[in-house]
Amino acid sequence: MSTRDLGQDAAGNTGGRVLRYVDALREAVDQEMARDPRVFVMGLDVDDHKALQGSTKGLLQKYGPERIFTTPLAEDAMTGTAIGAAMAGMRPIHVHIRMDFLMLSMNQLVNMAAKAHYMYGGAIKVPLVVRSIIGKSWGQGPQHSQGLYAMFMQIPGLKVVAPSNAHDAKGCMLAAIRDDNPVMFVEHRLLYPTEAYVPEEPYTLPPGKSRVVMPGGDVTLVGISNMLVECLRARELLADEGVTAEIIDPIWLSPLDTDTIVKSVRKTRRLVVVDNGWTMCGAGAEITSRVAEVLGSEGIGFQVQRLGFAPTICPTSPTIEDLFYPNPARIAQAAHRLVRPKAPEWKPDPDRAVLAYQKQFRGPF
Amino acid sequence: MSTRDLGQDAAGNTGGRVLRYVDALREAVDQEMARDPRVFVMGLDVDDHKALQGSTKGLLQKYGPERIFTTPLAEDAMTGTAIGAAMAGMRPIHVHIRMDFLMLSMNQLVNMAAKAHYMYGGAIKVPLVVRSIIGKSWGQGPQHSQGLYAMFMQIPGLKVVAPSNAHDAKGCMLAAIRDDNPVMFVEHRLLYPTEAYVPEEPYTLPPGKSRVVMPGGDVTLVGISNMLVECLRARELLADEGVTAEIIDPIWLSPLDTDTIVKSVRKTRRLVVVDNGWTMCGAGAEITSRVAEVLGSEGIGFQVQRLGFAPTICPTSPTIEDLFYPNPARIAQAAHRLVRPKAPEWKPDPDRAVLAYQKQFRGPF
Amino acid sequence: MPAIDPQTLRRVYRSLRLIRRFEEEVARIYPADKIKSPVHLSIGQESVAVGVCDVLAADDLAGGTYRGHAVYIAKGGDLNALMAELYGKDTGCTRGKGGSMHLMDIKHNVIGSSAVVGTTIPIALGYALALKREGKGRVVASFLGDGATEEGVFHESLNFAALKHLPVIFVCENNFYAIHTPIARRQAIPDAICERVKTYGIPAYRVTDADVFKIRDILADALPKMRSGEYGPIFLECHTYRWREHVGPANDYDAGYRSTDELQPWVDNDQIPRVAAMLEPDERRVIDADVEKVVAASIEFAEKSPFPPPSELMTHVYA
Amino acid sequence: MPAIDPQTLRRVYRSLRLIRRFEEEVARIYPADKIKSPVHLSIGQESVAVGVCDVLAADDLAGGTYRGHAVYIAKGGDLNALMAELYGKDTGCTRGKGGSMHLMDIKHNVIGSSAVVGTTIPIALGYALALKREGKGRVVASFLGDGATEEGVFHESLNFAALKHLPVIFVCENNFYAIHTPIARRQAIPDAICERVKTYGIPAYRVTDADVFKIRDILADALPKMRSGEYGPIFLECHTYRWREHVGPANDYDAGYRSTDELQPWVDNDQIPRVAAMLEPDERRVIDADVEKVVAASIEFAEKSPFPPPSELMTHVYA
Ligand SMILES: Cc1ncc(C[n+]2csc(CCOP(=O)(O)OP(=O)(O)O)c2C)c(N)n1
Ligand SMILES: Cc1ncc(C[n+]2csc(CCOP(=O)(O)OP(=O)(O)O)c2C)c(N)n1
Ligand SMILES: [Mg+2]
Ligand SMILES: [Mg+2]
Repeated sequence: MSTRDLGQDAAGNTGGRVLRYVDALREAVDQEMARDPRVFVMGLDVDDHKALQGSTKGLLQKYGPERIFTTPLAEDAMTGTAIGAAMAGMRPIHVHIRMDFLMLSMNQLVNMAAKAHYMYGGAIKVPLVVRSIIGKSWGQGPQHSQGLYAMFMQIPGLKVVAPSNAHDAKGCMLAAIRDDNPVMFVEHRLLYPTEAYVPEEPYTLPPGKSRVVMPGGDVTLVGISNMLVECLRARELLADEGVTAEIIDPIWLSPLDTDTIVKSVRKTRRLVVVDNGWTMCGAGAEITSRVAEVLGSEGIGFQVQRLGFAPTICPTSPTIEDLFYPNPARIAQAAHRLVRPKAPEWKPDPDRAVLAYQKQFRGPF
Repeated sequence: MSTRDLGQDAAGNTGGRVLRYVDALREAVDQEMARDPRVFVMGLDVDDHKALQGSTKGLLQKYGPERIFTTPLAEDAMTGTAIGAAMAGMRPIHVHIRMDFLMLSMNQLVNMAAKAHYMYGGAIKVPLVVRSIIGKSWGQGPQHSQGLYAMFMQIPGLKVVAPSNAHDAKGCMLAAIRDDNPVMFVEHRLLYPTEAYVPEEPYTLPPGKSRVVMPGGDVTLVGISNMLVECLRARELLADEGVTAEIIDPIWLSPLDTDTIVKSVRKTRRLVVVDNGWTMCGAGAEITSRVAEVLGSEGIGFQVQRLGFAPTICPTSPTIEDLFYPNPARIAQAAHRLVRPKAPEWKPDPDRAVLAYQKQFRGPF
Repeated sequence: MPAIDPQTLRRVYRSLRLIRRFEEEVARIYPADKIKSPVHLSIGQESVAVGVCDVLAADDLAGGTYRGHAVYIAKGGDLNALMAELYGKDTGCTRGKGGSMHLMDIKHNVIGSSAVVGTTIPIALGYALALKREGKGRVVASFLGDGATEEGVFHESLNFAALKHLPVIFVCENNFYAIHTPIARRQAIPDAICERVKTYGIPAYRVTDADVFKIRDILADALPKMRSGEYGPIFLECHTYRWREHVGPANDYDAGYRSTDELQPWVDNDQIPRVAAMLEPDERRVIDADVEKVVAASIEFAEKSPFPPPSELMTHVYA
Repeated sequence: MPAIDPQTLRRVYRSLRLIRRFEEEVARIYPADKIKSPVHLSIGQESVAVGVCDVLAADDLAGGTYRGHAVYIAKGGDLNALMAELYGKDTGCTRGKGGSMHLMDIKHNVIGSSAVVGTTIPIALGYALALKREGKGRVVASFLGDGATEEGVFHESLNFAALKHLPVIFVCENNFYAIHTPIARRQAIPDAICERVKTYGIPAYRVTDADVFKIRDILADALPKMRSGEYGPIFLECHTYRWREHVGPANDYDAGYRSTDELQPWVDNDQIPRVAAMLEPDERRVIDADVEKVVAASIEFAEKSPFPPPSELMTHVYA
């Protein structure tokens, strides 16, 4: 199966064109800016010729500098400005080229955006979208590679979404812009060139339901953002061994639907969660805990393994950077270990693994 | 049992005086400043007559304004300054009167302090202690009440500690100051007046081992920071019902010892983790997941319930603020539900519960 | 000083008096533990909020800090809802959720205050961005303390406001202290705030004697230029003095960090008796009586109001 | 301009030339994908790092930004370790862990650079705090871009450095751009940086023509006053120009955000031929040959060095 088919699965739509993730994002923002004059885009370098890796291309020409503008280097104040504009009834989209830079916006996001609607007694709302891109590959290094979405999942009042493919990117972006709450929209650099079928007309993919992307009976693989793609590849490797993996994409991380995951693990009794960040107090920890709370109360035991960034700092040197990330081979191995604990240590055929890994930059998978 | 006895239990020391948490903190810093001239204290209002709720009392008179000084309102730069001083070989203790304000320090803590030793190839170290106090009770409200330590547990390179009593406060503070890594030292406002036996001479309580504070066979209660105290009270309420709870204090949250917890749950098959913050992606999620990973691989099922702040914003009005926090009655109820799932809904005698709750401000428990 | 028209005189006096008496009552009630959140009183600092807000139109916006009662009242916020909020009641201006440090009254264009120093400064820019887009000439006044000018966000905000020519009035209530630390121990050059602000191309004005009419006149002069778009942001630094302790109802001149000698000139210069003396005794009596009435009413309202029901804990987490 | 002693002339020329040639080689090698991290080249901007670092003593400290090759080299950082770092080798100055954006050579007092704009500014204050405590008159130079002056942390840092009289030299490499956005679109008053810094009581100097000797002389004059404690921090703004694209080895004058007309005056004013012309042809040939030799050696060293072993992934997470 390929996320190209998601055009059918999810939106029940057989039309749509093959679109890249980055173009689907851009199209969603474009369509919403056309529909709603309150929507505007701000953020460092959103209006230069590179257009934030293409994700804001053409919007300046179409909507002018009042509705899409770059800012000074001032993440703290710019985040507060976006929040204030949202309180005043506008619908800002604040963009950051790397998620790491959000650490400068934490005070405004955690202490104001997340709390304003509540602490002001419901008098105002904060319909804000904060886009940020997780960097990966090729020397991004310690400060341009972090996936810190779990910090935002911790905070009531914020919503968090991390679409894994072009189809969802469009639907989630439209849902995020139309949401009356602050939404942390988590993107991944390596997903930008990946393709899927994307309906032309606007559609929303709101929180509520994780998606079973591929069926399977032996083990449940949950992948976040582009780790979902890695899980799809791992599934192919496992298939060679006669192991069938059910692949689940949470899509929205807060609010988080774990019923779909619990249902799957109730069947497979085996869970591998692959985070796109560090595992400690990560999304995988939350998912694992919810499954444990439900299945434990039902007296059902299960095996679980969390994967994610190695518990270290992301190095630039390729030989060790490669070891920092989960990849299809490692995911497949972890799943295999759960399914066949007594079997001799299995390693997928390196060529197959490499091939699967190479795919990443091509797509559609 | 009472944490007064910890003087014996932990340090195997029967001497010591009854000391308040706040005085134990102050004594630890005092002793280390006397021992090591590289140690200094900086932070808003550490040197005024209130001495940060007494925790820095007398240090100015003893060590002078070069070694303990207030700062401008500039959390971001002051955190960077403390980190730079640590890189240069000093041993700063940077103090924040509320943990909420750390959101302004995230960039320096996450992108510099946690990564410097690694990304500079081990050339320098960051022996920094960041003290912050979790506020609670009486209208502290949305921005003065947060327990955000899980954000720091997420980040490799940082250590996190949250002592629950005066004895540990001193030992952990001495260990934190002598540690060559950045340590997030999490305190709780309501613990300040609580007392325990505290040896006079310096001693360290480094990471490595969670402590079984009280033995029990029916359920394992893990409490973080002052929630450990609430668990001790819940245990009394449960005892009335003939339910024995084993109480475990992780003390250090990163690195985190879960072996002790796993061992206990292997026995009780029931776990209640009480966070001093929101449960989503919290310390409780990490603890639950590790237990699930180990016991799952052993084919052992267990029941688990996480407790923590309600998934909302902390209100100021007392009627609803009270519902925001776990308390002995709610903890006891949750544990009781796991132990006697078929028993009719049990509520501890309100007077007993209130009594237990009142105790909080007195101590020793 | 040009003669002040009687209406303005009465309005300004009433506002000053109302804030003073309201907070004196808060201080009186406080020990009874009926008030359920920390209070940062503006007693002694009233003239800044009054001088600014008296010039603003009803549809202009204003937001203060956690020391925000004065701005809330001066801008016309609902007094009953304010007292009820301090009592933690369901009828409070934020339904008992925010308390004294998070006041808001959108109906009267009081935008929210915050307990984290400096956080509301960029929030005001966001409102100003919307007002500019709206194009009706409305402005937003953002109050901040001298300590807040040390936070980086203040400087980032000045630059952006000036760059985008936003209709923001930055009002610095310089009371020379951040909690117990005097400005000279926090700022390399303590009296350079206006000078620094001017380097962003922002007109900056300083009033050193808390004269409510001077403050009023400066704004009355600048406001039309802001509405017409000739001016972008402006900055107003007002020297003033906090008479009570940083947080709570009491005095703290025994604490040792400041002296009553420092206080005295500010008491001598208290704007309330000064403006009172400009009124006819009868006018004054009428206003005083009315002030007592509304303050007493707000207390009764708060006392009689119910606490929020348990269901409120989980409402308004998400819109 | 006073005659420059021949030694200084040779030293300055060699440093300028070494940086230029090293980075030209980096640009040449880059397309081969042997260099394993993003590179932000200083080609055209060398005179700032050289003018400042040439005056510093070996035991003074200096730290740059992610555009940090020039400062690293000018301060005397190990060239082999630098090239090896760009190659991601185990022999790199941070063992292949930090790459081009996180250079450090503690042995030569090059303190670390960072990929997050502005983060190293307060770090320098911390080092300065330690140096002041040490009392030997050592100083730290902290380089930053024009864009970094927009970050709040810059202002917080200026205030604290001035307040504590810290021995910091803030060096602003003003190349008029942050990535592709000109300063006029980011700063309300683009040429007010020095003026703003002065409001903190910090002596501020501006050099608009990148003259390496002017930069040198300003610092040579101020440094003794800093060592004696007469001066606290100082600020130096140097206009300069980035010849290549923001990140990567190429030119980008076809991108449309700037023109070669804008570049030309800076090429005409290039300090390298200028200083070269002050040397005897033989002197120059000797230096040029030596520069080629050490640059070539650094490449060979990098090529021959091993990549970090897998075990390095988990070493140095904690000290
Ligand atoms: C970011 C932040 N840091 C520290 C504090 C603690 N604090 C509360 S009020 C205050 C002093 C603020 O002084 P100023 O801005 O002058 O306002 P004032 O209280 O004098 O009206 C401080 C440091 C805080 N609330 N927020
Ligand atoms: C805090 C932060 N925001 C944004 C970025 C993305 N970014 C990288 S370099 C750069 C421009 C910085 O300009 P300047 O300070 O003038 O340095 P220059 O590149 O011109 O040397 C930006 C915005 C970043 N790295 N860090
Ligand atoms: Mg003040
Ligand atoms: Mg620049």
